[in-house]
Amino acid sequence: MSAPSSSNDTTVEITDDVIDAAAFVGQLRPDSGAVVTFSGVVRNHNDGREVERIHYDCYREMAQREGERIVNGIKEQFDVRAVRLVHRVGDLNVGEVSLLVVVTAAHRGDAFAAIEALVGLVKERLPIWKKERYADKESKWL
Amino acid sequence: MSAPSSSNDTTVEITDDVIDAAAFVGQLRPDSGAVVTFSGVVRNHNDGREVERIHYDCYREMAQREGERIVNGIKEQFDVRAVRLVHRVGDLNVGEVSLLVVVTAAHRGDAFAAIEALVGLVKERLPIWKKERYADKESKWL
Amino acid sequence: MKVDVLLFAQLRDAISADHLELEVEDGTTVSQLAEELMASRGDERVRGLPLRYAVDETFVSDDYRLRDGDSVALIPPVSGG
Amino acid sequence: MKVDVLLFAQLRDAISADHLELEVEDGTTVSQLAEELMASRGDERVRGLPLRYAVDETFVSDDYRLRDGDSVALIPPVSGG
Repeated sequence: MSAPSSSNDTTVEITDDVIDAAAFVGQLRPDSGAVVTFSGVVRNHNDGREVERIHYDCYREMAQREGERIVNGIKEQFDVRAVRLVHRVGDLNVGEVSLLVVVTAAHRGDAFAAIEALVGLVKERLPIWKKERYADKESKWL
Repeated sequence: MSAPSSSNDTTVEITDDVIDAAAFVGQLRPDSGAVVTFSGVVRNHNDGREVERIHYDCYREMAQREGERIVNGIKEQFDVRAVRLVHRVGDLNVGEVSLLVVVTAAHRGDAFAAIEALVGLVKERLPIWKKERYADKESKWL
Repeated sequence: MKVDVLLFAQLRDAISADHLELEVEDGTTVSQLAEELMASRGDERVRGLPLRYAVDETFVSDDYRLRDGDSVALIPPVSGG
Repeated sequence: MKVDVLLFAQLRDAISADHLELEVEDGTTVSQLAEELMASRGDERVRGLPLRYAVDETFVSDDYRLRDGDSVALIPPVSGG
């Protein structure tokens, strides 16, 4: 995976490669009792149509910077330790992970609140666009 | 790992072995866009004391049955697909995972709501007890 | 009548047993059983400990009346997770 | 003055370019630029598409006034995650 940026236990990565969840979650420190992850997975159907694969377009430099603004904001707003985000772009197959975020905290309430806010901001602000390709060979930007 | 019980995409497991998160989360189906996990990790400190390791006692048969009642209740109450729970018992070192739960759903709001409720019920109802052993060799049931 | 009492965590430590076979009078509730046991066998580590009760691996209320052959677990505050 | 316009997703498809160098009048806002571009180069796939704008990889408001050399991205509704 390419170009991780790290400071103060926050990382953001935009990658063309398969996300290795075990490696991503594995490097956490034992000062946090609660580890919460969210994975976005490419679904095999949407709006009643059968999805074959998807393509993510991305404004890469901005996604990296906006991602850093988001995770740093979460780290400031909530009592959490690590806040990490990786988004895959390019072509993905059904069942593959497009987004993985991890939040660790001493207490689970903080971790849950922070990760919900984080995923909400990612979906609202990260300059990434999804095109679904359907079994009938049509495709559509969402 | 021993004695998983499965029905309708819910599983409960009480185990003496290290929890293999990748294997546990890996076997999910591509009909769910949102996968949320919660891990409870043994912290290296609690209440200002340095923790060396912990021991979990368990009423094993009841933990299995109560766990099944909990996950089945979550599955009924929320619009989710898979609800899975594994709790490790016995002796654990700092940094090891004691509890791992996974909830999958079509939509992330359902997954987040369900997993918070699930972890709350586990901590309220599962007949499992933690004894902390501290660096000064004292130990205490929590 | 006879019941089997299951003990865990600090109760097991205090009573030095993981289960006991006890003779109880007809009509005894689980909380009465626990009170008597705490009075006769408990120590300062467990007196006043709030307990819940399970019969046949299922939580029951404090006033559940024991039946001959019941297996009753005394459940100290749980701390899994 | 000259600005660089970055296009993504359905805008890139509709305009058949991933970026354009455009000559704009002093004082032009990002939303005016987008309106003119949609009128001249857009098609039915993108007309009426709600847009946000970024300059130097940072969101700006609709009434941000472009400066010479700005690199402005037109941001259709995002759908990452």
